[in-house]
Amino acid sequence: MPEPGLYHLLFISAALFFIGMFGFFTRRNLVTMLMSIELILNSVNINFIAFNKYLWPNKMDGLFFVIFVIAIAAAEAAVAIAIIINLYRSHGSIDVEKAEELKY
Amino acid sequence: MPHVISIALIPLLPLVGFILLGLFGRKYFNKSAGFIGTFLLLVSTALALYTAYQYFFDIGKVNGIYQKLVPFKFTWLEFSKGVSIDMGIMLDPISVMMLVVVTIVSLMVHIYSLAYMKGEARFATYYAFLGLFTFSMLGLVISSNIFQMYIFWELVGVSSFLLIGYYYDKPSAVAACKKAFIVTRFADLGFLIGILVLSFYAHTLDFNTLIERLTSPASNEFKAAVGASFIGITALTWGLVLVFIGGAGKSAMLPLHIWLPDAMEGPTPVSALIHAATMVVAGVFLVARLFPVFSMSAPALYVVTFVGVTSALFAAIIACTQTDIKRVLAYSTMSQIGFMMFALGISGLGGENGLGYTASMFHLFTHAMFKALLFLGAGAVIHYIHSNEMKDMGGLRKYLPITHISFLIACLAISGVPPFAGFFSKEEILLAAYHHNPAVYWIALLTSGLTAFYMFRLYFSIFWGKQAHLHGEHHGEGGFAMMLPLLLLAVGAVLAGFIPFGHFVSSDGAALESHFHWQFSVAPVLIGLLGIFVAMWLYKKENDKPAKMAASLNGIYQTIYHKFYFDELYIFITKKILFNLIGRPAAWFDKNVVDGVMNLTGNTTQLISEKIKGYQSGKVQQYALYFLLGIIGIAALFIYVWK
Amino acid sequence: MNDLFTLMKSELLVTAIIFILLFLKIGKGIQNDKLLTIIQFLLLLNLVFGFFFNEEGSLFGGMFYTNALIVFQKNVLNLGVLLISMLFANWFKKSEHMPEFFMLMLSALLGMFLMISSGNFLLFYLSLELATIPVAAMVNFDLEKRISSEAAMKMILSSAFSSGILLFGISLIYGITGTISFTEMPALLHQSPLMIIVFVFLFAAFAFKLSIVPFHLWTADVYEGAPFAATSFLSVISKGSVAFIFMATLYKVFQPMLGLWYNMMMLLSIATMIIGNLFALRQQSIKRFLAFSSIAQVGFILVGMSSNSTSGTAAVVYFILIYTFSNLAAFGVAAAIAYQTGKEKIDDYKGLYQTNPFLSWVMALALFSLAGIPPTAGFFGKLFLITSGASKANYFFITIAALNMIVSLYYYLKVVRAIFMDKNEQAIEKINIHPTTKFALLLCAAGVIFVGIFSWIYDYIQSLA
Amino acid sequence: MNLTLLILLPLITAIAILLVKNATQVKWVALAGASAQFILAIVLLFAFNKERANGNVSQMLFELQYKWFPAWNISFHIGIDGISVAMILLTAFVVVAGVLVSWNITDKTKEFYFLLILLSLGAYGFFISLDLFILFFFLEIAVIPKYLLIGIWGSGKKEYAANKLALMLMGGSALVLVGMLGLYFSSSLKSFDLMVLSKLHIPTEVQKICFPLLFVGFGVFGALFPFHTWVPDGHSSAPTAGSMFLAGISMKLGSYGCLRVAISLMPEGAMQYANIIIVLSSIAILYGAFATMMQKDLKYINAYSSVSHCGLIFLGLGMLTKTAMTGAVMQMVSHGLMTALFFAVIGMIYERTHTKQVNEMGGLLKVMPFITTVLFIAGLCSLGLPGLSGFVSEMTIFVGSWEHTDTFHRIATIAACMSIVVTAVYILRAIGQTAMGPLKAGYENLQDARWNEKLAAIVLLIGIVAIGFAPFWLTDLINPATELIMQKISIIK
Repeated sequence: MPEPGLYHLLFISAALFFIGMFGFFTRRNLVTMLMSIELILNSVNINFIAFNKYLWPNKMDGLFFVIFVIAIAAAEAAVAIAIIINLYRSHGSIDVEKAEELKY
Repeated sequence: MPHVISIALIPLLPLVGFILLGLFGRKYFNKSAGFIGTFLLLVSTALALYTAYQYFFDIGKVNGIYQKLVPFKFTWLEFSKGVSIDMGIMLDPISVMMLVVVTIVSLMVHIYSLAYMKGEARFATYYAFLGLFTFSMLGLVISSNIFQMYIFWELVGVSSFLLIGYYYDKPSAVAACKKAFIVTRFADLGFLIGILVLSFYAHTLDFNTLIERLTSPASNEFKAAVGASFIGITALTWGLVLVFIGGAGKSAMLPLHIWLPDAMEGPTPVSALIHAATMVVAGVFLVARLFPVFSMSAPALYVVTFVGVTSALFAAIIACTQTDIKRVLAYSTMSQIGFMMFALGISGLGGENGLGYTASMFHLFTHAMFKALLFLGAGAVIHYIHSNEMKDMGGLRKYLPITHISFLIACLAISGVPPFAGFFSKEEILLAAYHHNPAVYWIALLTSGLTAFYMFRLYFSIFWGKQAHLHGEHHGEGGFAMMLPLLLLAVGAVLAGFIPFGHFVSSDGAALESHFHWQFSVAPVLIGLLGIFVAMWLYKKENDKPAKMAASLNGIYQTIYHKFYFDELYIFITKKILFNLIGRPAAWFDKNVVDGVMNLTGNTTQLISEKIKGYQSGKVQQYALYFLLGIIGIAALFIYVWK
Repeated sequence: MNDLFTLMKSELLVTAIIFILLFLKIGKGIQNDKLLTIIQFLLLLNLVFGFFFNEEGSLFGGMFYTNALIVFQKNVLNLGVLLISMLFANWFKKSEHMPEFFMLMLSALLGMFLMISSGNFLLFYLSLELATIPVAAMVNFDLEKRISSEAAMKMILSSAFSSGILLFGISLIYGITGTISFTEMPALLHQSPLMIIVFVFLFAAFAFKLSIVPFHLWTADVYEGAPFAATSFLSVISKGSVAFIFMATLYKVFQPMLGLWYNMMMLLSIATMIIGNLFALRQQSIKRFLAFSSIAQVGFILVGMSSNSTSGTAAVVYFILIYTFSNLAAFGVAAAIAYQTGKEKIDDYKGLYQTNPFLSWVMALALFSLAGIPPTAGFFGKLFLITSGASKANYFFITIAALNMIVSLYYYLKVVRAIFMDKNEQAIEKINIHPTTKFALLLCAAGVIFVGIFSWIYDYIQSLA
Repeated sequence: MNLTLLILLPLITAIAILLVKNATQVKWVALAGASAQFILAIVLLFAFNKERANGNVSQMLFELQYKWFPAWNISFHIGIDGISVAMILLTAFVVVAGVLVSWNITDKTKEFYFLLILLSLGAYGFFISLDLFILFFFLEIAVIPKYLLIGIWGSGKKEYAANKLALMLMGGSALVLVGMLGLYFSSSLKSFDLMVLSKLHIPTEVQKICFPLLFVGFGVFGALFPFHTWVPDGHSSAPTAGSMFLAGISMKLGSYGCLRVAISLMPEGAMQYANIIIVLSSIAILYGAFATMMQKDLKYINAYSSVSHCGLIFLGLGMLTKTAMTGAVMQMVSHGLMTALFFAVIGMIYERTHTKQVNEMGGLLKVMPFITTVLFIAGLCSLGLPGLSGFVSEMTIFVGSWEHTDTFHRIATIAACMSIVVTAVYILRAIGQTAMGPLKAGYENLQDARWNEKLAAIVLLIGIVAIGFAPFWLTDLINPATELIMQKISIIK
């Protein structure tokens, strides 16, 4: 079977990216939305890795970037979860549609 | 050269009176105001007489020609090179003559008012206004600059406005003064534009220069003025006609006369001063002042003649039907001014042709005397009877002997019965007319007959006819202060005619022999006497002939009685057209359209902001969606559309 | 190594303060108001210190870059934070988690410092996140309020989303150019459709932080829900910092694509001004109102940025300095009123002048400055933005901007009208203002008046730019 | 003579007002400040004439230049020519009168006077500034005080009026802003300095764009038809002093700007658009006059007549002849004084009768002779009676306009002349109904003017009469300036 090339990977990342998008737009559950964002970030990671491997093998920027992205994602998730919990306390639900008082 | 200060003082003293009384009169000398004003005017009258003497017999004449002297002038407001308003003094026969007339009549009125206006709350104000008027009128007659004349012209207008509206709490008086001011103002618009036209071509506003430039056919200015034409009429004619409109307005010529009868709402002495002797002849004076220029344009002169004649006749006819004695006098004034106007209109420049000019000025002079006299007499009557209406009067000759005599003299004078003043002046006018234009002559003849008729109708119905039933207390003829002017003016009315007027005032300054043909003057005199007898037959004894006549020619009588419905016409024009067709739409447009646009923009903004609020839906997912769409949209725009 | 301490002094200082706070917190609890004074004092030191030993230079192989202008920008931010710490004293004293709040705020500030002086996308991304995530926590600080948590949720989610976009863009640009350093990039950029897409991605991320239409939608909700301190931090400090770095990247990194981003700038700034104004027109809540007005203000900042010149840079920095004063003053007044009476509606301000002349005048000054009316500084700020924007002689653009000033004036005057003109029997009672707050308000008022008149301030900035 | 005094004096006064305690002190401080300005203005007049007499023919006298925002090469550049002097005098007169008239303001006295003085500060600054930037700065300074004056102390639908005024004026200044930026970038040496700009020739296409922007922008301030709609509402709902300042001073800012900036910098643009200006202004003259005839409210009457009279100003400017331009400037001064006087009197009447409706008044001459007499004089001045300022300026404009020979200008001129009749109509109607006629019931025991009101009226009257009786001093002041402006235009002609 053929060795997967850059385009395969880019395709996967693009797919992930838009799946994430779709998830973010459609899911009601805040945690799920958070997870879809993680998907987006992961698509980005794949991008970086792929570019790094195929296009600029001698520049490690992509790799480092990925590491940092993962770390940041974790931090972001932590804070986000905390906020969601707080929201659950106040609203008694983590349905995004329950939290629409601020508008117009 | 005459003494400048002494001349300048003639108008300035009344001005002093005005300022003094106007500012402090009410507080400090409400009683003594009359005497202050009268005294000041006495002085300036003396000065005027002195100036006149000096001018006519000493300095005025240079080898047989009366000069136009400008002893003094200074630039008051310069518009551009050469075109500037100068304040100056100009002495020539007519201005000097006017000085005399104005000061004398004004003095008479001042004296008369001492008694007539006694006890008025605003006594001081009254004299202040009189002072203002006298000042403006004197300033007008000695103007050396056409714009200076316009300035005083306006001032005269406003002071007449003030004096007509003296009884400001009488609605009729308020209406009258507004009417007077606005109508004359409208005419002044013509005057103003006329000035603009003339000055534009003459490149000057100074009378002497202007006349000189526009009368010498060689000069470029004249060529330009005659060369340029608008709808087939030369600019010169336009200018003159426009100026004449101004004059017609002040002199209550047809069709701008409507303010004059109403102006009788003012105190009677004021009517005597302003609306009989002085201000209303300003128009005549204006034309006379510019006469050399007028004589360069036949059409302009035709206009003057036509307007003059028609006004004379028209006013005479109306006067026959009026019952308010002051209105009768007002219309007769209008008629007499008509005489002066057409006299100028038919006159030529210089020598024998100039007879009309001289005659007109002469008539102006005599008319001032007897018309003032008539008004003051009427004033005495009104003072006595507390009414203006003929029907309240009758048989007053035994109650008011002096008034009666002087009034009679005045009537005779105005009817042109020799040897009274009116006879001579009117005679000359008719003579000029006869030589120049027969049609005018016949109309004038008829008019003078009518004049005699309505004057004596007035006379008889006041002093003869049925016995007026007198009620309330009656305090004599108003004492010395009122009688003195009557007597003096009566003397004037008798003697003024014997002045060899042509020697002093003539179109070209050279002396003009007034030659007297008794055979010519038969017709006018007869006509006059006829009119008098008719009046006597109708009105001397109380009877019902007049009523019958009026009834017999009802329609015509009504038309005339309603002054040919001129007022109604004007009301129609102002109310219906100006207000409803222009004013109201303008106001509406402003309120709704101009304003509306402004408010509309505001409201639409509000509306839009209301409409688009939905995008701020509060759904975080939608926000993200818009986010993405924004990216895609912008990217698409810049990749495909806006490279 | 001395180098590090001078170049990174602002960052180090802030870090130090954070740690001090941490120790104070861990150690025996000091009661709030004493702690607050300590913090204010530290921040003051920080601010003062910021003006000394400024050097230009870069560290870590160009990852961190600083110069006098950048230091000045950091000082502006420092000033803002100091003012915030004073303006909302009442609230800080009440809340039992005050030190945490400051730790969050300061770490966000640290993030911004790093962001401003970041020399490549990695540091930029990191610092951006560092500048964002704590703020989300700050927004949620009114723990008992429903809207507070909702706002926080919206903020964290949408900012995560936008950082996702940003990262995607960065990854692609890395793919295209093979570098993430600001200095190497310009040489490698060329305008291809892919590049345009990438640029739009990055642009959108910036736009999100700056709340440029159409990426602004989170702004109003978050501002409204957040406590005043957080709101003002968001609207002034974080906006300012992002504006700085945005400008820097545009001018430095994306210089080759000038034609593209000028048009984009113009388009979006017009949209931003209009939309911001239209929404601000109909707001009742003062926070929301200020949120939208600040969006409109960003539109004006873009006008200045679009000039792509040093004068533009100076104008933007100058404007943000002024904007800090005016906006913080407005928020301060609103907060002072809200803390005591809980009233946040514009209609509640009716007749405020009868009871609180001082607050009214400060508010009026602030609003006039925001509206750009002389002699307040806002006038100069706006005028210079527009002037530098006009250098391209793009009359259409400038006219639109100028006309938008009218609309904005309309709604600013709405508040002024409520305060000064409308009669109201149950007007807000006399507000007793915390002395430090009062002092801060006076400071803001002074800034609003004098920063404009004293032209040397602008000249100084110009000399830096 | 240091011109900065003109700015410092109001500034100091304003600050002093803020510092002093009670209302009476505020009033006296304000009055002191205003009269100091007054004296200063008079002194300035004499200093100016002296300088000219000494043969100093440079366009601007007493020039001063301080660096301000050198980065944009803006400088605080001030100086005056005859026109500015005339406007400064006008301002001084109106300010004193305004301060006096509003003597018995009880509500928020301090703020009221503070704003008044601030307004005067803006006006002075505007009239002396020779740099577009500071010109604009002062122009906008003058806006907000008006807004607050109307909104806080006004009457009727004040908030609507205040908003309208502020927004329209800001709109105007927005246009001005764009126009002046256009000028700024038009030349290689980026400069806002009027003197510099007037030296160098601005490209024609730039003029084509910038002239309308600037002229209309300033025109909004000067009530140029159809942008006059803020005038009636603004004037009628403003407090007395407010309307006096509005009509007396701030409308003049507009026309002055049109002359000083638009026309004198961009003669070609002026030529380009002269006919449009003439058409608009002659419409405004007649239309404003006719609209006035329909008004029942005294303040509206005066407001609309202001539209008509300001139309005359623009006509004079649009004619582009020296005489007409001089006339326009004189009209600015005269209308400023006259309308201020009018509003002052209306305010006095309103304060007593509590109505501005003419048909609810009558015979007031009986109970308050002084006030009505002044009303009368103001009216006469407005309808152009000789001996009062109105006549002089109007006539100058007419004569100047008549210097054009073609039919178009002639018709415009005649239309303008007609306005004097219509003016007479509405003025007399108003006065006839208020002052004359039988006294309406309930007004029997109204008081006549108090000392401050008398003083205010007299101050303005002095101005009016001084111009009306001796216009030559004013023309001699203005002519050299207009001469210079016309030179540029005639070169292009």
